[in-house]
Amino acid sequence: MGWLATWYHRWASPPWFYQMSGRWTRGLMGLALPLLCVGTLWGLAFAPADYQQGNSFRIIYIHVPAAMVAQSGYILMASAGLVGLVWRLKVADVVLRNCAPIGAAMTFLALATGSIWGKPTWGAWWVWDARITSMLVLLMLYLGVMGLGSAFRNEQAAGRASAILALVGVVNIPIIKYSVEWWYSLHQPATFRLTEKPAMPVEMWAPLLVMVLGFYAFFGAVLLARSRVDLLDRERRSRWVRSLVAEHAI
Amino acid sequence: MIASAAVDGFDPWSQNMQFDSFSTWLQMGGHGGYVFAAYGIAFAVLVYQGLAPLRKRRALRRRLMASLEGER
Amino acid sequence: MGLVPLAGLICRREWLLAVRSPAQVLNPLVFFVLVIAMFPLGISPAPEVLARIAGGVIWVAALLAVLLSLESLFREDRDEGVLEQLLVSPHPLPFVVLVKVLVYALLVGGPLVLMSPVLGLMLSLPPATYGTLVAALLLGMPTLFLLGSVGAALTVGLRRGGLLLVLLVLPLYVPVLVFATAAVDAAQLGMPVRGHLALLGALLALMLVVAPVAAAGALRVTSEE
Amino acid sequence: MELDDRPLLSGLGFCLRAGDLVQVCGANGSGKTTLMRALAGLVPLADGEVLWRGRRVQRQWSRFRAELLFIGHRLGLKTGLTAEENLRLVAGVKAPVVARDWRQCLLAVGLGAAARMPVWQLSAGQQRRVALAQLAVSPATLWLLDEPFTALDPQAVAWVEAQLQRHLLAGGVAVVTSHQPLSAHLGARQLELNVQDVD
Repeated sequence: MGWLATWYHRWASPPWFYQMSGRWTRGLMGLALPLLCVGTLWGLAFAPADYQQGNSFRIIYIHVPAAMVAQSGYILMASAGLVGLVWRLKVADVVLRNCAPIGAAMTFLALATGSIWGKPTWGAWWVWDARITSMLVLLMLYLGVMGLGSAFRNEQAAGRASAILALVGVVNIPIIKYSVEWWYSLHQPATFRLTEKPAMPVEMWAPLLVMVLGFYAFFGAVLLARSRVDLLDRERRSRWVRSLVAEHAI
Repeated sequence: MIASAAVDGFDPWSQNMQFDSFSTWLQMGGHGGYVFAAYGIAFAVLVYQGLAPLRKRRALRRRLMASLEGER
Repeated sequence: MGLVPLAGLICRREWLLAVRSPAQVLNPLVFFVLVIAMFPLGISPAPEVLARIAGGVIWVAALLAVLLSLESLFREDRDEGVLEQLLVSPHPLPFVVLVKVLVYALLVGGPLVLMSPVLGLMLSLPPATYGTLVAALLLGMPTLFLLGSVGAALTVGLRRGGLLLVLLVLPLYVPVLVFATAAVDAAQLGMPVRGHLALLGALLALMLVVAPVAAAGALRVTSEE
Repeated sequence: MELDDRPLLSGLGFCLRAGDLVQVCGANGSGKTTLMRALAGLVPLADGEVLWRGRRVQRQWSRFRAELLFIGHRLGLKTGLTAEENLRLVAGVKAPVVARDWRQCLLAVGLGAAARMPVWQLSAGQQRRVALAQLAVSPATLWLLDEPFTALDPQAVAWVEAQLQRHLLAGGVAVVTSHQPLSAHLGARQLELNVQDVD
């Protein structure tokens, strides 16, 4: 188990993180782009339409992956915050701060595609469906973390404050989701719900799986790419960054 | 659940094309507008997020080079 | 010094300050009444319309009044250096924060809760539901202050932290708002409300533990500036 | 010690034994206040250690803080309360002292009548005297006083130095930042901070 511990500790050191994340970014992006292309084509052209909703069902191939990435993005952000708070790691702070913008973008994407999907299905652009409402609250939580992070002049304080907010947020996310689901079932007779679909045949969820993997790979690649640059910025006075700049290796 | 379903003869490469012509694909039975709007927004968001690191890197490189010149 | 005398000391201090400058306590109450008075003007004075939205209106107004008062929870202490003394004192900071927030909740929240039946009357809420309304407020209000104290602690050092505080805390208020308004609506329909109040109590119990620890951590972080 | 990823203080180390007094002086912006806040545990150190009685402070926060008295630029007084209430309810957190003693402290520091007025009505000098009045009864072993003499008249300065001497003779230690030199009989060691070359 020794190599796992050293591998983990290496990620905590900024120069090593910069180097490793470079390789991982290229790898993940190399994985993400083909997955997304194949998934999109498959979902748009080859997957069967839904017998009830018709072709508008194809929006699921973006809505569900975006929503999944948005939620797990917040959980990743909170765990990076926890690591940052407990071990005071600059790398964890940087990952946390760069997680929020992508997560917010994915949540916005889930909201936009959800409301577009609602129009042909229910005839209204905005529907207070349980899932879309909790997405809206999740977007607010993301904006809160981003707003708080940028409000501090001192980067370290910004990192730790955002970490605390992310942790409090992640504790509340299940409660918020439960209360919104409960609220939705209270006020809305159990009509067809956007999320609860009958078990999908293989032809339908296979492209969905491809798209979900594509979205996660894309999220990982962009997160690491952003964090690398932010880390360079945060460590611009250190020797290893100066030498990189001197060799024009950035 | 996924593993078992995949076994019973599902062959991803033998999926047939759902639409017989390009125009019917665009129409998508009247839902084309919504579907392509959604995919369009998704494309825009993904491209914007994908390029963000490159933009940040270029700005940082300019700043670091400038401070390097400043020191010399 | 033991924890109970310390708590007594903090209560005495907050009580004296509140008595000396009651504006800090009464502003939220005035705001609460004013916001509620807007709804009949904005929507319609018809009793059946008002009764339908009364629970939600009272709770949204109470929620906003609490948010308004949170700004000054730690602001004054920080500016005067008292917060620094708390950070340097040997006593557990989460306990000190908990006592301070609960006293603040009593001083600011208390009048709101006492006022709510009168406002229920104004919004033609059936008198049978006043009991549930007050019970929901008694259970929900401290949760609002506890959750809000984390937001207040995070934004205490910032120059224009007020608006950011609302953005941080409002999403966390969703469960309290949902369960509390549901309790009042259920009471109006004569349905049992014990389930809703139990959920509010569970939220309060959770926040009594989580919020002070998070707020104490936040105070230590923001004082590093 | 870093401030916003910029090294502020580096290569600094000193040791205090019972009865020692260190005066920290340096130009503005040399990090005097940040050093004091770091010693009090308010600001984290990038690397390096603060030891109290030979053990790291992170290991013994409550014991360390029980023996610490920290008075910074902001005095830690609730301006809405009177001087006596402040000592009893705010400073009293650290030194549970009978009310009668607080009045004695205020008299000793020359605030007899002003004791019953709310602090916001007092002048800056008087407010600092109220904050420093707790020196007379503070049980703390380590005193961290950041610019204690600002806005004080010579008589009050003499009183504070007397308290310092009493504290040192009793085996306490103190770190004081000030621009004006302390009187010689206190035997203060000088610690010069120079401004880091900010790139």
